[in-house]
Amino acid sequence: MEHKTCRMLRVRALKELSGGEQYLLTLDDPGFSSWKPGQFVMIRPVSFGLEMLWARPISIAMCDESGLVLMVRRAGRGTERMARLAPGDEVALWGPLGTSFTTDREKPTLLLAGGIGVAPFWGYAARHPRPENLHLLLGHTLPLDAFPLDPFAGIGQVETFYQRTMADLDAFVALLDERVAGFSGGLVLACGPTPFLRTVRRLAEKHGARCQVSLENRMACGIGACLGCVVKDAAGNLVQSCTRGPVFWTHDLSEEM
Amino acid sequence: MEHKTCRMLRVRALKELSGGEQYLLTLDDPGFSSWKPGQFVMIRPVSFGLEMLWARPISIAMCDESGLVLMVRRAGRGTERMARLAPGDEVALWGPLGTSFTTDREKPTLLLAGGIGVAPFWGYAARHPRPENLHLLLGHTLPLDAFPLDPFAGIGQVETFYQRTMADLDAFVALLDERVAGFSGGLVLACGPTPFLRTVRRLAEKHGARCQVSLENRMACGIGACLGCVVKDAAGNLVQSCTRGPVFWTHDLSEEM
Amino acid sequence: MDMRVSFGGLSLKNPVLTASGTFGYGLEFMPYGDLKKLGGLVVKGISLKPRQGNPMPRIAETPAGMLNAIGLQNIGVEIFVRDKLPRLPWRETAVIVNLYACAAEEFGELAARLAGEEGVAALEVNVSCPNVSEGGAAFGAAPSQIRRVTEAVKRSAGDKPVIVKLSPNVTDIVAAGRAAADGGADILSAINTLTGMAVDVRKRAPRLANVVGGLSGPAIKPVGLRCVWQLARALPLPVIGIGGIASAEDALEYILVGAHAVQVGTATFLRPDTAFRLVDEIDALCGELSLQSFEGYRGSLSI
Amino acid sequence: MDMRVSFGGLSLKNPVLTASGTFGYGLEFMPYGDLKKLGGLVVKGISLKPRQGNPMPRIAETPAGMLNAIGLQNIGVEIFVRDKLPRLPWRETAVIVNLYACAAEEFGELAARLAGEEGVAALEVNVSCPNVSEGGAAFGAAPSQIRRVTEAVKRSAGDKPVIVKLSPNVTDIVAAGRAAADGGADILSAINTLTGMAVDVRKRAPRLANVVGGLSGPAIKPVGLRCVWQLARALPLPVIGIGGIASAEDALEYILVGAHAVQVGTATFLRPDTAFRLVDEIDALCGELSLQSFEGYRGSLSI
Ligand SMILES: Cc1cc2nc3c(=O)[nH]c(=O)nc-3n(C[C@H](O)[C@H](O)[C@H](O)COP(=O)(O)OP(=O)(O)OC[C@H]3O[C@@H](n4cnc5c(N)ncnc54)[C@H](O)[C@@H]3O)c2cc1C
Ligand SMILES: Cc1cc2nc3c(=O)[nH]c(=O)nc-3n(C[C@H](O)[C@H](O)[C@H](O)COP(=O)(O)OP(=O)(O)OC[C@H]3O[C@@H](n4cnc5c(N)ncnc54)[C@H](O)[C@@H]3O)c2cc1C
Ligand SMILES: Cc1cc2nc3c(=O)[nH]c(=O)nc-3n(C[C@H](O)[C@H](O)[C@H](O)COP(=O)(O)O)c2cc1C
Ligand SMILES: Cc1cc2nc3c(=O)[nH]c(=O)nc-3n(C[C@H](O)[C@H](O)[C@H](O)COP(=O)(O)O)c2cc1C
Ligand code: FES
Ligand code: FES
Repeated sequence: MEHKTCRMLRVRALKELSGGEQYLLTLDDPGFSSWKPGQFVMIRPVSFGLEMLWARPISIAMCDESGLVLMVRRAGRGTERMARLAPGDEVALWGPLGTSFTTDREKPTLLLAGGIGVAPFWGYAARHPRPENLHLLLGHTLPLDAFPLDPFAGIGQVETFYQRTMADLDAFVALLDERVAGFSGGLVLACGPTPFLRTVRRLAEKHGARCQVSLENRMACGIGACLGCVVKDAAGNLVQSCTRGPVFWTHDLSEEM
Repeated sequence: MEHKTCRMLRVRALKELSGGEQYLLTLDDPGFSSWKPGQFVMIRPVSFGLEMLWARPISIAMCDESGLVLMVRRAGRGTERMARLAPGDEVALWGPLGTSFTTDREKPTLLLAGGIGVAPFWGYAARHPRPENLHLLLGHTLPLDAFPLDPFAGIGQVETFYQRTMADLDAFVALLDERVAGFSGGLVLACGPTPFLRTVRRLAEKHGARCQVSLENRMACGIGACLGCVVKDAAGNLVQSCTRGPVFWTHDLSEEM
Repeated sequence: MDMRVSFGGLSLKNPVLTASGTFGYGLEFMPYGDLKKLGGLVVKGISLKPRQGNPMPRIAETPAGMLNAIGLQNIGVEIFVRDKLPRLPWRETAVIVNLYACAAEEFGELAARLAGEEGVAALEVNVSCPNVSEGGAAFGAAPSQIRRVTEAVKRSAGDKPVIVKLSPNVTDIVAAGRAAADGGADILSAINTLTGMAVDVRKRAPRLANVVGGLSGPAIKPVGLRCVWQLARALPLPVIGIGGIASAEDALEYILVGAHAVQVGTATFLRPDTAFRLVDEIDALCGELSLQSFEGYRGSLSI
Repeated sequence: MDMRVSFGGLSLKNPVLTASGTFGYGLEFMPYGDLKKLGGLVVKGISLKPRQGNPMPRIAETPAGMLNAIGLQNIGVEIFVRDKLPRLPWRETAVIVNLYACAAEEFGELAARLAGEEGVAALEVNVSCPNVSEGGAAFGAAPSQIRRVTEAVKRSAGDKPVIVKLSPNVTDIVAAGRAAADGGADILSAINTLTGMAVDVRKRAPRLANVVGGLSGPAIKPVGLRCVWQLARALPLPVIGIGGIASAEDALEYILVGAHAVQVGTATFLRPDTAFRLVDEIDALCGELSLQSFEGYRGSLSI
């Protein structure tokens, strides 16, 4: 049995990103024996006390000797409370959990990020053997400077789309359509809100692109035990998105997704 | 109707006292229109979240333009969480609440403190018109340097008794007996754990001393509304210790106390 | 937004009431807010004669909640009417008296005593107090008892609306509500506290002298919402939602599942001005949600 | 301290069990601790045939608690016996199977299927699941049903101890426990979840697709303690305490009010090694309290 353990880690730094809606949280290096981009951790600050019982699932943005880096959006009470962590504060953490994004050395690979969904692609870009084959398209509703894009400096192309109004959405979908079409012979990987993933999936199927999406379901345990995070697979079975996912090939998911 | 309001105050400083069992918490000056030693505040750090619902009753040790000072012992989850307050953190606070210790300018006055029960006597000593008439006897189980005694520098006498073992208790009671006897013509004021107050009361009655004690009951509201903090008075009625107390003349309390 | 609500013979300037036992006789809160700001206030449970209540300790804190076993200590109806009621701003804010008794006839007597008091806007019948050994729990549990008590109160209450307050400590709260409806209740309120207990492993003793007590606070909000939802969809009576309300969002949750108004209980201990602040916060949240009125929102949960 | 406990035909190396539905089939936790360390583990509720359970979303967080409406998704008894049971260290740690069915006969069939399985230490009968519309709630509520189900299981269970798990969503939990005793139960466990609900005021939608779900976690500990105390003093059967246990102190509280063992449920989500850690923490706390055995402590609450 793979030894994972639940660790107590200390916060090294918390850096607010421009606009204050997102932040980078750096923790002591957990010393994972290995991890892959797309995998996540369950993190539960001691300060949650008994008020908030569940840990929060957060993608591993980066992890090496200099620490575990998470890129977090203030989405609700938990990520809000987490934003008040200070150096030295303790969190319980278990992982790395779940599946990861496929790497195909030679294939042109399109990374589609909806907002904070960019997080797992940081590690993906850093570890890719041929980063010049990568094209990142980030759709964002927060101003661009809320996203640290320097981790993507070495990749083939970085493209961003600022969606300010509902009307911009059509333009964004058109752009997605065009890009997915361009990568139909390669790989399309997507992470972001569920409606965004549904759109990506539809486009990938339209253009016959091989496509993986990373799902965001509420999770209590993160390890397949509570059955709170299930999703319907192509065979109609309800499978845990924390262990069989979060990264799925779109063809492995039911149409309902 | 007296205007009291519930305020949000910021922490100015938190200073651990030697040994780490007690601390001084200084808050911004709440600007009370008046307050008297023996009165208390209800304090509820924002960090209690929804886990701990009640504010904690804490005596006003000192309050002036330089801030509101509380002297707190780590007694349980709430005072533990409170010990993690940092400058700038917010607390909800209402007060000053309850009754206060009597001042009799000309009378020799014995202040009997059991441990952290010394807190209200800080303000009492500072505001007494004739501090030379005051005699403080502090019984303590924590080492003496956990108690800041400089606020009592100007009073008649400061005496301390270190109770290390159960056997010391008898010696302490004997000392109390002697001191109370010596102040039978004056005033005896006591604050500390309930068994200590019971002993003081018994001795005061034995020697015919006028005596006030400050009770420590669990409180939810602090303002007489919940009826959670009641104590039986001499007439056999259950009265709120938050509004009719916390400071009572012993002869106003039932024998059961 | 126009915050006024009218239901079951009550007209309130807004849907925020305070819950019985957590707001004293109202007067205690005058330093902390303007009582006239509230939709209404429900005073501590009143009995025919003054009561001493349970021995100490009576309260204990629990995760996101608290236990109480006050045991209905109160000054009795006569002193209430003489000393407290005249000092409350009852012309501007509904003063609701919570009735406590141990038998249907006593409930009737209490109602008769208050029926003629101009300052009383409504009567709330506490058939559900789990704290008191003489039979409070039994009242809350048996639909037949609820019906009998409701009838007794209604018979003597004159034109005062009668609110029956239900206990969640039952297998079927709808059956309890139906019994109240059959007895003639104008309004239901729910929930009272859940029966609970806390102990001290070191002293090997219960934390309440009464051993068991009533659990309240945010911890029980999911149970309160469920009960109100069940009542509101099953019965034609208006329901006042109670249980764990500490924020504007909590209050709207109850309205969303069908409540006409809400009562703030334990949250008053978070800070004494909670109920006053809630009035403004609900107004602001309604603005944020672009609500025109509570009418359109109430019970609009999509299932 | 010697942590062993024996009761109702079960012998455990310590009183720490994991609660059904919160510990999967046990195997999921092998990276996080040594299963052999636990007194026992109760697996997810098993039915005769595999079940898909309820639609999503199925879980919601609440103050100091959570709601779930998983709806008994499980792999069915055959696959459990074939694929899961052999991989569990059942010689060292009691493996208890939680049974779920919609009729007494089905419960009997389940028991018959497991009676001959060497690896199964006991059967726990879930007569109290409030999540499932087909009749789970009704089972938990009516004493006559509880008795009938217990009899059916007991008749087919061979020499396996039968644990009946009780719901707190009843007016009288002692009556429910008595029905189980009359039906031949060896052990009672309590409590299952409280029926609750959560809604989203912005989406105007329930937070669970099933609308109502089961409330668990520290929020409900006072209710669990009260139920176990009532059962332990009224009935001669041993009781396993469940509800909000997250610390050694919580566990001892249940033992103090009369429980022979405890189950850790929702606290496993605080961190996956909670139950493993609890074994050591209880040992340490017993040392601090100078306990010689659980015997002398159990039910020693002074009233
Ligand atoms: C595999 C995975 C990886 C993720 N990676 C990141 C990341 O790198 N950075 C980041 O900012 N966010 C990430 N998320 C989303 C993040 O988990 C949620 O935003 C967060 O849990 C919200 O918690 P909250 O307490 O602030 O919100 P609340 O709404 O108060 O949370 C209530 C409950 O709902 C759950 N929840 C609420 N929103 C979401 C959501 N969008 N997805 C999953 N659970 C949710 C919470 O975990 C919590 O259990 C990821 C989610 C998953 C499943
Ligand atoms: C009028 C008054 C003045 C006080 N002044 C001081 C002071 O100046 N400095 C100081 O350190 N302490 C003081 N105390 C005691 C202090 O209130 C308690 O130590 C504190 O509430 C413990 O809270 P906790 O959460 O740490 O303990 P827990 O045991 O976790 O608290 C649980 C509940 O019990 C209550 N409680 C527990 N112990 C006590 C106690 N001894 N007295 C009252 N309530 C208690 C808590 O308020 C809380 O509601 C005073 C108490 C009263 C009534
Ligand atoms: C200290 C206290 C005293 C209470 N006294 C009464 C009472 O006298 N009559 C009554 O009907 N309910 C009484 N209740 C119940 C509350 O009115 C309310 O129904 C319950 O606390 C749930 O609401 P909450 O979670 O907002 O507190 C009391 C509750 C508390 C906490
Ligand atoms: C996600 C989840 C799933 C559950 N599934 C079951 C189940 O299948 N069978 C059962 O008897 N109880 C089930 N329960 C109830 C628990 O076993 C336990 O009785 C309850 O959660 C109270 O304990 P706790 O507060 O420690 O969680 C489930 C609880 C949760 C939280
Ligand atoms: S989060 Fe528990 S099974 Fe996936
Ligand atoms: S603390 Fe509420 S009445 Fe005294």
